[in-house]
Amino acid sequence: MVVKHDKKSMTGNDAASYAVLYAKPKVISAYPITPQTTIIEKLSQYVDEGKLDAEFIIVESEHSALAGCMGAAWSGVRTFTATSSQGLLYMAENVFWSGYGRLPIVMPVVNRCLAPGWSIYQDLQDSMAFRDAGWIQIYTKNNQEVFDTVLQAFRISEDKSIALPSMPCLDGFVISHTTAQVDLPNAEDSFNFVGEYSDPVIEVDTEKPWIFGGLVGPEKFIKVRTDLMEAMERAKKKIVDMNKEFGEYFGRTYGNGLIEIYGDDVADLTIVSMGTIADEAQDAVDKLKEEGLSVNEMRVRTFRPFPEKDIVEFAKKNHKLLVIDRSVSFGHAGQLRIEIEAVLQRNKVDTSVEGRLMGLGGEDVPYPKIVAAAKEALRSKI
Amino acid sequence: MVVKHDKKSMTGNDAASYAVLYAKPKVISAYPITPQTTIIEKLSQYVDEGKLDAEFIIVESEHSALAGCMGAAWSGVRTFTATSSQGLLYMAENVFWSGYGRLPIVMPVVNRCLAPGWSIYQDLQDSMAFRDAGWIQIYTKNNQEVFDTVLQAFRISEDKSIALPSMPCLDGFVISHTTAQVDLPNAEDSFNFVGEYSDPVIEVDTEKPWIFGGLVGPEKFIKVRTDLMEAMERAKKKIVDMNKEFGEYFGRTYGNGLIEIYGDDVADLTIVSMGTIADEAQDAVDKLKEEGLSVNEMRVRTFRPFPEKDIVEFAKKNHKLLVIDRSVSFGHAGQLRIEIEAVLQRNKVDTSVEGRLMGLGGEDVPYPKIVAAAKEALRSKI
Amino acid sequence: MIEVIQISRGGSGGVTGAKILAEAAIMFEEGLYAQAIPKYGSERRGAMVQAYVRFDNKPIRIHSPVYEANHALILDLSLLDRIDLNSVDKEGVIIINSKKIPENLKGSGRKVAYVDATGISQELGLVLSGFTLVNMTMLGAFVKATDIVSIDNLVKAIISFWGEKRAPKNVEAAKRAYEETKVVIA
Amino acid sequence: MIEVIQISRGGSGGVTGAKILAEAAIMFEEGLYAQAIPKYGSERRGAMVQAYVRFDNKPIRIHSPVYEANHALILDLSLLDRIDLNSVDKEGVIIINSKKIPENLKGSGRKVAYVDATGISQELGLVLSGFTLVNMTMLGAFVKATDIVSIDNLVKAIISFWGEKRAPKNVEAAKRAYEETKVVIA
Amino acid sequence: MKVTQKDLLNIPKKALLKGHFACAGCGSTLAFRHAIGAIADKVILVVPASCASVYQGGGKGAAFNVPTINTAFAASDAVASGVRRAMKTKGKDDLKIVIWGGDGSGADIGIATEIGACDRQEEILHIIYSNNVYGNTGGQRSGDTMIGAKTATTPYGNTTPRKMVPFIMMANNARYVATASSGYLEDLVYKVKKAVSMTGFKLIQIDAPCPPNWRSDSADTVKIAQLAVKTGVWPLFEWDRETNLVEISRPSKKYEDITNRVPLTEWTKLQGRLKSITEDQLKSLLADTERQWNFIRKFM
Amino acid sequence: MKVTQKDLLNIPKKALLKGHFACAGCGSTLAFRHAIGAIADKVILVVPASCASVYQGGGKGAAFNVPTINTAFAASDAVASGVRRAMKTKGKDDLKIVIWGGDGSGADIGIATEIGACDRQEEILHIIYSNNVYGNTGGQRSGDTMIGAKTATTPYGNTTPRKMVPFIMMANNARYVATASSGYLEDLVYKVKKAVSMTGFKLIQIDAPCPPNWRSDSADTVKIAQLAVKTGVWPLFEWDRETNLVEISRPSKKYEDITNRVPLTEWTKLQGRLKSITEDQLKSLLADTERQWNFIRKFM
Amino acid sequence: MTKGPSSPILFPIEGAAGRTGDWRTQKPVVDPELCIKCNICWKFCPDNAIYRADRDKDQIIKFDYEYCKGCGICASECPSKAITMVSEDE
Amino acid sequence: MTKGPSSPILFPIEGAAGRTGDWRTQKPVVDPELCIKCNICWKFCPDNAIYRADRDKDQIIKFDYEYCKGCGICASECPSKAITMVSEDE
Ligand SMILES: Cc1ncc(C[n+]2csc(CCOP(=O)(O)OP(=O)(O)O)c2C)c(N)n1
Ligand SMILES: Cc1ncc(C[n+]2csc(CCOP(=O)(O)OP(=O)(O)O)c2C)c(N)n1
Ligand code: SF4
Ligand code: SF4
Ligand code: SF4
Ligand code: SF4
Ligand code: SF4
Ligand code: SF4
Ligand SMILES: [Mg+2]
Ligand SMILES: [Mg+2]
Repeated sequence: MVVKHDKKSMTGNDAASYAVLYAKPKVISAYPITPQTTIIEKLSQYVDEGKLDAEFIIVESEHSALAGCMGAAWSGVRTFTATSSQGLLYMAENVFWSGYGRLPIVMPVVNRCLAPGWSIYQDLQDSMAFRDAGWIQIYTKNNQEVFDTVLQAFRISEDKSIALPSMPCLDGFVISHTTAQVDLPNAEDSFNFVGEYSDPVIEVDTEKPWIFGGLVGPEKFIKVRTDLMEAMERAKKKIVDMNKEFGEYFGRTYGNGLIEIYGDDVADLTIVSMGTIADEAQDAVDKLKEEGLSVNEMRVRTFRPFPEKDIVEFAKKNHKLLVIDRSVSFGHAGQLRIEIEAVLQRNKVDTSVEGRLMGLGGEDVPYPKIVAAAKEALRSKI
Repeated sequence: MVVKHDKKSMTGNDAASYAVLYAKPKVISAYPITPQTTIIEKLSQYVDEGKLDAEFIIVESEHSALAGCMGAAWSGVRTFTATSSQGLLYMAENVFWSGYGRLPIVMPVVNRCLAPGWSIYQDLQDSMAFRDAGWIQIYTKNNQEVFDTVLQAFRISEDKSIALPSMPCLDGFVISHTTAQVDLPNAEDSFNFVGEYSDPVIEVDTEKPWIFGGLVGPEKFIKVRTDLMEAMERAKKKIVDMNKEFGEYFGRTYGNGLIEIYGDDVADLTIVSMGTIADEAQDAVDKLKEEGLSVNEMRVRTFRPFPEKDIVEFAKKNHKLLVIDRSVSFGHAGQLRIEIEAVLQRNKVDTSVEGRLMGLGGEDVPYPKIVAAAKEALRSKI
Repeated sequence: MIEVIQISRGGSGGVTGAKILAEAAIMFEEGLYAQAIPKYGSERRGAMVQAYVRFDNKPIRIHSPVYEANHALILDLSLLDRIDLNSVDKEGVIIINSKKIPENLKGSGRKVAYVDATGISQELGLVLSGFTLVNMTMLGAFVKATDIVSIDNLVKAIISFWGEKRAPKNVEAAKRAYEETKVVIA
Repeated sequence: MIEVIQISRGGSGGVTGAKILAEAAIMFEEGLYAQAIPKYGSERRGAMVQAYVRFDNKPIRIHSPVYEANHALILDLSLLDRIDLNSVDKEGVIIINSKKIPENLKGSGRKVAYVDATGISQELGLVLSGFTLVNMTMLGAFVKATDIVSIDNLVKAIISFWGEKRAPKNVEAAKRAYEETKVVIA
Repeated sequence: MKVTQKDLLNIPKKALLKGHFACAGCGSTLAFRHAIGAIADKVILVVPASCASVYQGGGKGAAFNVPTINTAFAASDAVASGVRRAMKTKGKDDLKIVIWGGDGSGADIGIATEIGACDRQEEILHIIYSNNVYGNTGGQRSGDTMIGAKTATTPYGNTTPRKMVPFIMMANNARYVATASSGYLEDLVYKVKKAVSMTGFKLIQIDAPCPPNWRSDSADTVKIAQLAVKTGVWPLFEWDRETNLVEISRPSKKYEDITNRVPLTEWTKLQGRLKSITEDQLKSLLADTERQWNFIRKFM
Repeated sequence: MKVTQKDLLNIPKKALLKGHFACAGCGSTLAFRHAIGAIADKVILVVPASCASVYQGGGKGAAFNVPTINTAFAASDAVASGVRRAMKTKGKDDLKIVIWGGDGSGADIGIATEIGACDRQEEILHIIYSNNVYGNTGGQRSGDTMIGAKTATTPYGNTTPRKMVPFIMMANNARYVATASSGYLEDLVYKVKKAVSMTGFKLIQIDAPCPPNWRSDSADTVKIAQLAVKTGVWPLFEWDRETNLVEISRPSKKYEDITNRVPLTEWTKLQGRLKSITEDQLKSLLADTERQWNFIRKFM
Repeated sequence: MTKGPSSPILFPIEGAAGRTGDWRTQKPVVDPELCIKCNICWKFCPDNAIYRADRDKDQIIKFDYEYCKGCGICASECPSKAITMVSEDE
Repeated sequence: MTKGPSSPILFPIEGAAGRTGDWRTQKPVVDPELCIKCNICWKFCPDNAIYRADRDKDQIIKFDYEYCKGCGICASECPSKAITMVSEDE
């Protein structure tokens, strides 16, 4: 059954807000930062107007924003926040706490570069810095995917076999503030998909005089961390299933949920990237094909858990990867590139990899730049 | 000239404090957290007793601890702090700020795992989470190296061609609180090695009505980030030189400064790890050799900048690497393993890599466990 | 694909205008896709602000600002000399808030659409904290000059955005501009 | 390599004792390397606390606690039944703060060194907030029983640690224990 | 609503089970036993990093017999806010959300969060048990450390005045603010019960002697706490927003008059941290005490 | 030490150059021009994330003509402490280390750091220019937002009382605390000069109207600021630790007496954010104003 | 399959820290003659290690030596000096 | 080789935000007849865009139109209503 949609026009941030409105969280706790602000402004409006029956906590910092969600999550209710850049850094301790504490919080990160110098523009440096934190990270390519992913995120996170917080990522401004088409299902269908959060992962209660998050020795420590690793493994399957189920219900899928392939199955060069660069790269692929060049594309949608198998399988068939990173681990290289190289080595795939850093600090990456990079990579084919 | 040393007995934290005492920073700003506390307690004592002529700022949080150092660094004086675990997370925003802002701060991280649950024991999850932040990270293996590395760190960081903060890392408790031998040079020789910080990287002054860390557009942004990447490259050479120079002066070196090899140049299996595990692995290597097995060891001392060339060169000659990680990027794998696999792939080295997670949450890793892991790895040789 | 660059002043509603223009296409034109991109910076009230609108008959995967526009929509006459008209397609229209053909376009041979949007808006009382809001008015002119979206659909979009209560003045402004805009070769 | 496990109560100075023992070896014994590892947990004053000391004639690269000790140093008689003596080398010594051979060691055939450290310390006034500090005293016993470091070097270490002023009582305690300790096969 | 020793019996259930991890003579657990015991059936505890994260349990199980959420050091008031709001959506308005934390989180690292929750008038009770020090990390100076006190980071005695969180919360429009003491448990329980009966943000700060860090005899815990009141160095009072007035609590009443006070040295001499306080430090400590009384008097 | 309009001339150099990035009619830059101008030769500025991080410069260069260190949102008081201490080691004790920040850092995210610096008696002056809102991110509620004011996160009007940082700092033993206004520049400059002449931690909070977020006419900036004083909603006062007394500043003197005050609606009606304030909200706003006066009166 | 996450949850138990009576070096002993059953000692025990006196049943206080840490507060606070601390060794 | 880090440093300049006079839609004009040279307008200009009046030289105030943003405060605050805001278009 594919449900009815309304053709709507909205910014990426509005798309996130709609998904939240429809998912009906009980507690929202947030703090403003450009370019995330319009998400929470919209939500505070929904709450104040009575459209969304939720508690909205206007906190004094991001550390507290996420902490508020954590309190709500411990109490067994659906909860939401969103942030960006410095805000994400300021809540760092609680980001790790929610991940390692298995709290099913949904928190979009509107990607923005990190200071200093001050800049409000997009790159992926902020969310990438939290790739160790036990969060599911899904990088979206456009407004539609933002809506869809936020909706999916609640279900993925709240699944008891997963119980991990989710971080849907959207490029600042180019998604968050850009108006584009979103095919919007109605509130009821959307909520039906997400479902009530009725069997919470965890729930503090006077009837249960238990201690949550107390002292642990090494043995128990390893046990809970191993369980977290396994949950990440399970999350891969869950994301794939969710993508499929979402497709059946709403008529849209994003590759297999983990990666998305564009163009031919095999090509001389494969462009690999995430977020809006990956979307725009599709125009680059078309352009290159028009010029008779053999180029396809792989978009990494889910960075955590990292889709090793899927990436390796596709890479194996292809000849060379041009990995475009929009963030960098200073003192080494782009994070996406590093991890792709790692899984290729691990799986004895000798497809060569070329790395490019593009779009740092809000640098625009129009498709002609991608086309040029691809041509260079084709020339320097090793 | 190798200077005279006193044979001393002290904990790893005391070794750090001594190095600071001798390097004579002007401003120390710190906040306590187990197992870092004894470093700053010692220093506050030195200051209060007049042994160290410095300002000691007892702040109200780690965010402020590092911020205090940042203010001092902008003012062009030598500065120091130390932290661990949750404290490092709580100062996250300023960790990135000092890295990207090129502030030559020295901050040992006494490695401890991250909550929840609460645990004060060692693993590398804390400092590893900051590998993107533009800091030099050197992982030490014992008390002696802590002293030596902290001393070196001031010079590396304050070098104008580098201008990056440094994070000497030491395993909580097993180094920080364990008493062991440290050959201690005298205060004067030590200070001579470090030298006066007389030509500061940056210095705010009423004579210079300039704005530091203000707004930047994408173009300038990329320029300063590119410069940061280049500084990281330069830092590799600097660390190698520093190691050599240190050797000439003090009579001790640690491999080439970036990596340290133990045992034969070529073996059937190479154990790769960091910190104390790498130290204890040397006993494992001896043990295995006694049993007639061909095993050597590579200790990664400098994780940022990542010594790609050095690792690749050594790996190329060998057959299989057993990489032991004491921290993990949840949803993928151990961080050291990932990056080693990446550089091997990048350099078309097909030495195989097996990854092991050990010692999370304070789990003890005695050498027999390493021996057993090595034997398994030898059996499963691919 | 048709690409539009819009120039306005901070506080004059330019960003909203671009948004509504895209909405008119997306929500009411059959088979048309669109996108509105505001350029964010540290611009304050009164300072020049750019926004971009794209139209296409297939989904748009470009996320970059518009570098070479088909048309230019200029909400304030005094901003005309602040943009490089070479980046605007020679065949496209320059739609401008002006009582007459601007001096420095005269003889340029370019297609110019002009309308006294300030006059219309002021007459209708579209003024906020001293600023005349010409954004909706100029959309009327844009529609007249380009024909990408119909005036009916623009009106629908305006109503959908502003709600029944606040829409009338804005609709009126767009409609009047639609009628009064003159398109000429300068 | 010689490995020692020390059992004491939180607040009784056990950690300091282990540290000084290692210092005596490191700083004053020619060619001896040593290490003292306190086991940290949530132990509070009065609770059982373990510490480990290692000695070797080459640099020590082991960082783990001691699992199988050569000798056991027990600062409080009541803690004797809290440790598994099987993890202590049969050839090693059990050094214990006791006036006599503890009952449950009798007939064990093990080498036991005992001394009334509490008595000695109390006589010397080594008491802090109700706790009798037997740590230095028991080091004297340890030295006597094992001969790994000499009593002279232990004394040097105690002086170096406590400083001229505070050392005398502690030195005295160690020396007296050194003399009074009886080493027997139980 | 007066609380007598007898009332300390009538608790719904034990909040603190025997065999916990606190040091012998811990003033903090003593206060906990009664303060939380009094409301043990309806409480959800939120505990930031502190000694309480340790003495609550671990190893075999929990010594706290009430539901407890552990949080990061600076997060407790916001986590508590989240719990409160979530419970509201579940219709569980009768629960008491109580923070049990040290002076480190309460006065230093967590104070922004705390002021934030107070500013939002979140219905929570924040109890600070103050041992004047970062106890759990081995006794470093906190914002609430007394002048002259030796700590691990002020080996020659702390020099800065106490950060008076109760005053800050009065200035910040809390619903109710009180100080209390491990030496006066009836008074403490009275205040806790009163606080949880009110809506909005409440703060209670308890003097909780700490033998290892104060270097005091564990047997003296109660004596030291009582002396703090009798010497005037720890004034016991309540402030209520409705009246904007301070009321001096009964145990402190007599000592409002400076001439009735026990000499401060009676209190300092029992504590290793303060025993060798210098003349100058003592003067400053007395001045800081007077500052506190003066502030209080402004509201009388 | 009275400051007259003439004294506003005698500044060492211009602190704010023409052609800066602030909105037309910005009350914050108006205050900056004079407050920092008065001490421009000896000042090192520390600026947390805020409108001031934007209007200071960018693009072609700096509009601030004094050395300026930008910091993360919650870091300025600690960075300033680091600068102060470093300068001390360099023997540069005569420098004035001044934080110029908004109410977001000053009242919310940065308040722990601020209280910490105050607690340590760091010799810095923290100036909060309050536009009652997170201006730089587009106008969301801050802890200092007036009751009834519509902001991006309180579309139907804010409900919580103001977080009065000056009161908090009085309670926290600051050296000197004052409020000031963009409408009374001589008074402002007097207070800034006085503050920097004192050792220890000083706080000045300035009412700084903000046309875009208050939805007011840019021409009304000064009028609105003056009306805030005349209606009593923004009391101008100084508090000095030495005396522990509040002095009402001259522009506010007359309005201490409630009967002399201009009706609050004269002030609200000029601001879109407050124009349609409800009766109830107005009552609460008046009550909160009285609460502030009552607090102040306690120290008179 | 649904499966809750493995998280560090602790359940209430007496003796979470083990037999804390073991920490004791001195133990409190009450003199039945002196005890006036005021229960002040009970009130001030941080370890919950005293069983209350009951005047009605003429029953004095009792110590739970399994958990009493021997802090000595009870002895210190007893108004009739009915409690003395004696060394564990004796 | 020593080389300082490339960092985002800005140097003071008039017109950092460009010719902010461009932002103006209305401009202030002073009536020399009415100006009493009190310099109140000068004091209240947030943009530093007024040259002071000088009584001694009998010189009234002057606007720096290159940077005046046209906020209208000067007109609003002038005690003798000597300043009027006129549309830029005129
Ligand atoms: C962000 C952070 N910094 C530091 C610590 C280390 N830490 C844990 S508890 C504590 C001291 C707590 O002091 P207080 O709040 O007074 O409670 P107490 O231990 O005295 O009971 C510290 C510094 C931490 N857990 N998190
Ligand atoms: C940690 C963090 N959270 C959020 C932000 C985003 N931010 C930048 S300025 C600002 C508001 C500042 O408000 P205020 O301090 O009142 O200054 P104003 O902008 O009003 O001048 C916010 C929320 C940030 N930079 N850092
Ligand atoms: S250190 Fe102090 S507060 Fe902490 S448990 Fe021990 S006595 Fe109690
Ligand atoms: S938003 Fe307000 S405070 Fe910020 S620059 Fe504009 S007028 Fe000034
Ligand atoms: S305090 Fe003393 S008299 Fe009172 S019940 Fe206890 S033992 Fe008996
Ligand atoms: S000695 Fe302490 S723990 Fe034991 S019963 Fe008395 S008060 Fe309780
Ligand atoms: S209009 Fe405003 S900016 Fe222009 S001169 Fe007058 S006060 Fe200054
Ligand atoms: S305020 Fe008016 S009268 Fe005074 S100087 Fe300015 S223009 Fe002249
Ligand atoms: Mg404490
Ligand atoms: Mg503000």
